Amino acid sequence: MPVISYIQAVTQALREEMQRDEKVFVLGEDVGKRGGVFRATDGLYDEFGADRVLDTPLAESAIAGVGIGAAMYGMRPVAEMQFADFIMPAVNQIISEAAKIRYRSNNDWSCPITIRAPYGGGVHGALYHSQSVEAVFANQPGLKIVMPSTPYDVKGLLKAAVRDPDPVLFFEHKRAYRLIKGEVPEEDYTLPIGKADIKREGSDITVITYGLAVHFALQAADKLAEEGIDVHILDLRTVYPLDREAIIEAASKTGKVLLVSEDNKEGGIISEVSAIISENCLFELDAPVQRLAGPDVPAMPYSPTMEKYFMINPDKVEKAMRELAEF
Amino acid sequence: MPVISYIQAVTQALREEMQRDEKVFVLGEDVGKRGGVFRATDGLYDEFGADRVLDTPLAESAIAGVGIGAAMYGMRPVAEMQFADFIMPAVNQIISEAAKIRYRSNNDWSCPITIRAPYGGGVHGALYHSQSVEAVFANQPGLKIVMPSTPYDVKGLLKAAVRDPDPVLFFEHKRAYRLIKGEVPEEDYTLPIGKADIKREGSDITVITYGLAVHFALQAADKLAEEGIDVHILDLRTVYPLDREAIIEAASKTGKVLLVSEDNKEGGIISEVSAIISENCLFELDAPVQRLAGPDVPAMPYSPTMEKYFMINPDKVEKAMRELAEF
Amino acid sequence: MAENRHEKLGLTDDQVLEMYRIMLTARKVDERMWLLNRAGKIPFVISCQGQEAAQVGAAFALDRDKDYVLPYYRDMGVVIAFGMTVKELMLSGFAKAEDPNSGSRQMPGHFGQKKNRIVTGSSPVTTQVPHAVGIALAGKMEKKDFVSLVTFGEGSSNQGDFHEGANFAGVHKLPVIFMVENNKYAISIPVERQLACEKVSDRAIGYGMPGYTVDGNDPLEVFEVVKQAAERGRNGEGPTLIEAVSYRLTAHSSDDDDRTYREKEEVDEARKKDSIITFGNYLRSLDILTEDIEKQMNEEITDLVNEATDYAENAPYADPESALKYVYEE
Amino acid sequence: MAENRHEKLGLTDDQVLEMYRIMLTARKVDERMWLLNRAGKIPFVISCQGQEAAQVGAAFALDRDKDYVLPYYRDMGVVIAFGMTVKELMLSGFAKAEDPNSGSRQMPGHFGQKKNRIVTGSSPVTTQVPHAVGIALAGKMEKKDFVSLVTFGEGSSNQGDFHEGANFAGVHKLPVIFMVENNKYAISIPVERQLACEKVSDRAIGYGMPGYTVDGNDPLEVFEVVKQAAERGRNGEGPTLIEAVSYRLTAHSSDDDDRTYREKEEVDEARKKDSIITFGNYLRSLDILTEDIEKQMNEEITDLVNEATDYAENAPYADPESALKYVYEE
Ligand SMILES: Cc1ncc(C[n+]2csc(CCOP(=O)(O)OP(=O)(O)O)c2C)c(N)n1
Ligand SMILES: Cc1ncc(C[n+]2csc(CCOP(=O)(O)OP(=O)(O)O)c2C)c(N)n1
Ligand SMILES: [Mg+2]
Ligand SMILES: [Mg+2]
Repeated sequence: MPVISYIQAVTQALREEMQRDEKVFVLGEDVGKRGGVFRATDGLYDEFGADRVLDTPLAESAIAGVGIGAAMYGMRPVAEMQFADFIMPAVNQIISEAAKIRYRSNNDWSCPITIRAPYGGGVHGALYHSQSVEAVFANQPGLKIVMPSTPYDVKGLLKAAVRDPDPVLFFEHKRAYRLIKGEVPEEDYTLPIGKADIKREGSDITVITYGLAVHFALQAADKLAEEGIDVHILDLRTVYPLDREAIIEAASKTGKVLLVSEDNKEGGIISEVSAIISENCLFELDAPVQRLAGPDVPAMPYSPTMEKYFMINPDKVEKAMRELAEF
Repeated sequence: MPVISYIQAVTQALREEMQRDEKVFVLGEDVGKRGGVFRATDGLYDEFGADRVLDTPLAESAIAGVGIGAAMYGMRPVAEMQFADFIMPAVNQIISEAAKIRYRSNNDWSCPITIRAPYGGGVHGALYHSQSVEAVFANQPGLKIVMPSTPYDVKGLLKAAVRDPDPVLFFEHKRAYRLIKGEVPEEDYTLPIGKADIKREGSDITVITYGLAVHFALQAADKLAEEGIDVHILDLRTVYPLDREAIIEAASKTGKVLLVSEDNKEGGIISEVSAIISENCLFELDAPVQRLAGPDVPAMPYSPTMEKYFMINPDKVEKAMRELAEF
Repeated sequence: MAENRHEKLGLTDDQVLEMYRIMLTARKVDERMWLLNRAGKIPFVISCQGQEAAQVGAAFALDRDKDYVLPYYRDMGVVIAFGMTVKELMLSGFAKAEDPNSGSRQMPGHFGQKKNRIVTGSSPVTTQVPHAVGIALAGKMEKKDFVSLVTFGEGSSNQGDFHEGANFAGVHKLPVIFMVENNKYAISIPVERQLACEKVSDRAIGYGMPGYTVDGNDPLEVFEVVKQAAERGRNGEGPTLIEAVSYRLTAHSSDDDDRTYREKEEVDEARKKDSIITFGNYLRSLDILTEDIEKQMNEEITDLVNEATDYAENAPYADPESALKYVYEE
Repeated sequence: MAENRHEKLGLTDDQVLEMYRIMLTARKVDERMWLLNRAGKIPFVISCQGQEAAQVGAAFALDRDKDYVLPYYRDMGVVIAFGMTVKELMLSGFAKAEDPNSGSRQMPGHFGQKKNRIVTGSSPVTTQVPHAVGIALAGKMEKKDFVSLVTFGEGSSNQGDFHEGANFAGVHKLPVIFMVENNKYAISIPVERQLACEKVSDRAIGYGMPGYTVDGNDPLEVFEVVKQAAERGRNGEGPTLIEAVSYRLTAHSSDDDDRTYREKEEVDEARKKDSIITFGNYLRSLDILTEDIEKQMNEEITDLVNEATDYAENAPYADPESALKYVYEE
């Protein structure tokens, strides 16, 4: 199988879906000639033309709202928010509209839009080019939120998002774009939205996480393996709605659970994961459910010292794992 | 002490703060001559004039954004969102701006704005006049979110919000406006933002909740008391950032915890409460931490049958309490 | 006898009579809703009264078998013209399961009916504006020749979504008709404290599109300008902004009391220009609306409203658990 | 010899020389930042190059001891004129603790300095527009006579916050100057695919305010129109929309490669109108910028930039744990 980068998986998925279905089109800021500021839509403008790789005015609420209108008509728009931080002007369109269109019309209308955005830190992006924004949306029934960790998952899940009959927010970790590479089959495939994935089987402690942190956890697990600590790693992949069964199973398996997220701690995705475990696995637990996350400050600063302080990394994950294993 | 309604407590707090400090002013849609669509600003226009009770154009992002500008200058704006559901166009101003102004300027600038909005259901408000929106904001360091349950708390906390040096979202339950009455002292007082409040001392089970549901819990507790079940009720009052100590103490006290919220279940405030308990009180727990909340559908429908099905009420709370007590 | 203006616009006598019938139907349904509300039978009403001429004039200027409408909550005239029945409107008013707009999930006035290309709407104002642009964009991509009409109040034209949607349509030359129904109030706020421009149509130039302000009490004036806009759209000449000026004859909604912020005299004055009267007089003076026709029309509409009321009142509510359905595709 | 235009505007020779000095300082700081970036010493640069004339012309038209500015990321000319030092700018570029804008929490270009009434800004574009309106509102409430100047790019004028803020200022007649720095591109998108209007100032009428489009390469033209706008504001006549047209001479930022979307010829053509050249020539032709003065000025600025670079490079980073400070008042 060819090895490609995380961002190449994005581009491949888009290209193949556009080839497969004429109703699929891309819209956003600088996605056309420029191929996107991260080059996620590189080459698509040349292949599909300005109409299907649509440069929009600088207005996120319109990017979402126009996409929603097209989706209601029956198209399969893939809207790009240039940075996840800049999705905020589109929150009304996403929460009040996309999420509620099927429900409010009693299934008469639907809104099969995909909204992609690069999120996450560790790239000197400072407060407004580093944020994790999933928690803002992870309480809005009608939405699905996908946050893949590997090129394989990116491609399979982005294709699934484009084909999904309902709105999907698809958050891509921008530091993973070129850092993370992996095998991806040449044949067409999709992966199920809503299903978590075991990234490592283990029996001593369970780590549940998503996004770039999956790789930190895998690295840390390799180190701990040398010491005989066997780590089970569940990659949530879809962070809303959560895969309750998989969470319960993974937590019950070892009875010691560490939840890891790059986002701020209070009110994040892993709070809900903890609540699910607490509701369902109390008597399987051998230790308190631990959370490792960013501190509760607005976002990570620009200066390298403070950015590093904020960001989780393999060392921090390893430390938290070891503490839990020793509990 | 005089007995006043929940909404009268809002109006009194605003009036007294405007009398106390010339820098306090109110802005929003229909807040002036009309006195607000719920009449929360009733009489203020006559007393303070059009400049300090400012009718704005119909544009929530501007209401928040103009208020933020005035707050940065040094005023104490109290912005009204006509319904909490309509705060969504202002999310960018609230999350990207208000929440981050002190932090991003390294304490050079600050943003002492209060944003009030009526939330909650049970008033035939349908999908867009019934929502609980706190979870959208309850992961944004820099913000404080207050959701009081009684006229006494409303008045003391709204005054505290107006005087707070940082941005406060103040959500008022619209069904409580005229339904809930209570004693309120005539003297000036404030209550501490960030502190939960024990609304009932008890020893068998602990209920942690906020807003209108506090009253449902109190009613249910009275019934259960007849059967000898003694319920401890903690009213969060501030739902972000949470009062961790009070939560840990209340949970540890009985070892059996029921969390109640009117909002959808997945990703709500009570998920974080559960995570805090799980992290800190595992070995004090005698039963899984239970959550009673709205179903995970976009919001409550208009039809009375479906609205009732969605809304929590004293019966549902009582049932959940009894089950927990019998666990 | 008045000058015959509709012939020049290509409208037959039957067509203008049909316009009047729909205007009157909307009015009568609306009036009935208020009665039912005051009698405690339906929880909420939001009115079309005063705006029927603009709504029906605009709808008739479109191809009602092809074009898309994105109405706002007052647009009963638009949706009736596009095929929604009185019974369906009443089912929505009574919040009954059969309501085709939302299965009684939304308040009345939140229209949506796919088979008639009435696009589902919500309560937060102006969100439908970019949707209309997206539908027009889809049509252009698919080389269809329909246009989309989106309506909203003058107050709502201050929302960012209006600006962003209008500019998007302007840049991409999309066949969208933006129609502002300027009824002079946004709840309690008169237009001069809502907008700093003289006419809402002054905003058109900022989006590179033509803008027109017309008499919203005159369905023929509205018809004419919307017809031209639809032609421009179909010819690939892009969007148009139209402001139809009339007056909100009722309180904002059944929850409002407009006596707290406006004078009765002002309302009385506006009532004189009520299109139901003025357009009725136009048709009468041309002997198109004869006494017989009028009597029969009134009876027919009243019967329709009565039947619809009875039906809807007796129709079942949705099952409580059906609240769980259709969050996602099932 | 050119006609003396600045005298008529009430500007002395010293003042125009000072304008030029600030323009040149901004340019030289900016150029240094690029060198440092290419040398791997600072992670990010976003440029003022091509817009210095508009920035400094506007700042000089204000009362720099009283008025408020809400600059956007390219406005180095504005903030230097308002009192930010070259050293402070370099500290920000190097992300060092002493950066007065943000204590190195934000990228360079995210200006803010309370003592100089430079209001803190963020990355999401156009959010500062309603803030400027709020500051003007506060001034009006407190019966102060300052004005606020807010700047943003032409692309950013498509955000809803521009529309909502402008209308709010129009309705309440607030002393705000909205200045669009139209540099013809928003990253890769040329203005004609960004805006459907011919001039951004065409949008003014929609908010009931005057709108002007001026040559953004000419600091005197910008000075004149901003001066008038400030007077209007102080006289209670409300806001003004000004569009200053120039060209973005660099790539969007150090992360961009503009060769992928625009022709070198176009950039070269624009360079001929570069205000550093054209305004320099104006001053030279009037013998205001003599050879001696120019030499001395160049040396002074170069020294300043060198010192600032050295200082900033050697200054300490913020303590890691200081990331926890100032979420709320402490
Ligand atoms: C985003 C948003 N904010 C506030 C409201 C509450 N609201 C409903 S209608 C209305 C006034 C609308 O005025 P206008 O646009 O002129 O329409 P009209 O009702 O006059 O037809 C307001 C403020 C809302 N529905 N949505
Ligand atoms: C809300 C938001 N969306 C997207 C971006 C990413 N972005 C940064 S600058 C820019 C282009 C701005 O163009 P313009 O307003 O013309 O200003 P210029 O950079 O040309 O001076 C974009 C899209 C952003 N900062 N904020
Ligand atoms: Mg109106
Ligand atoms: Mg630009």
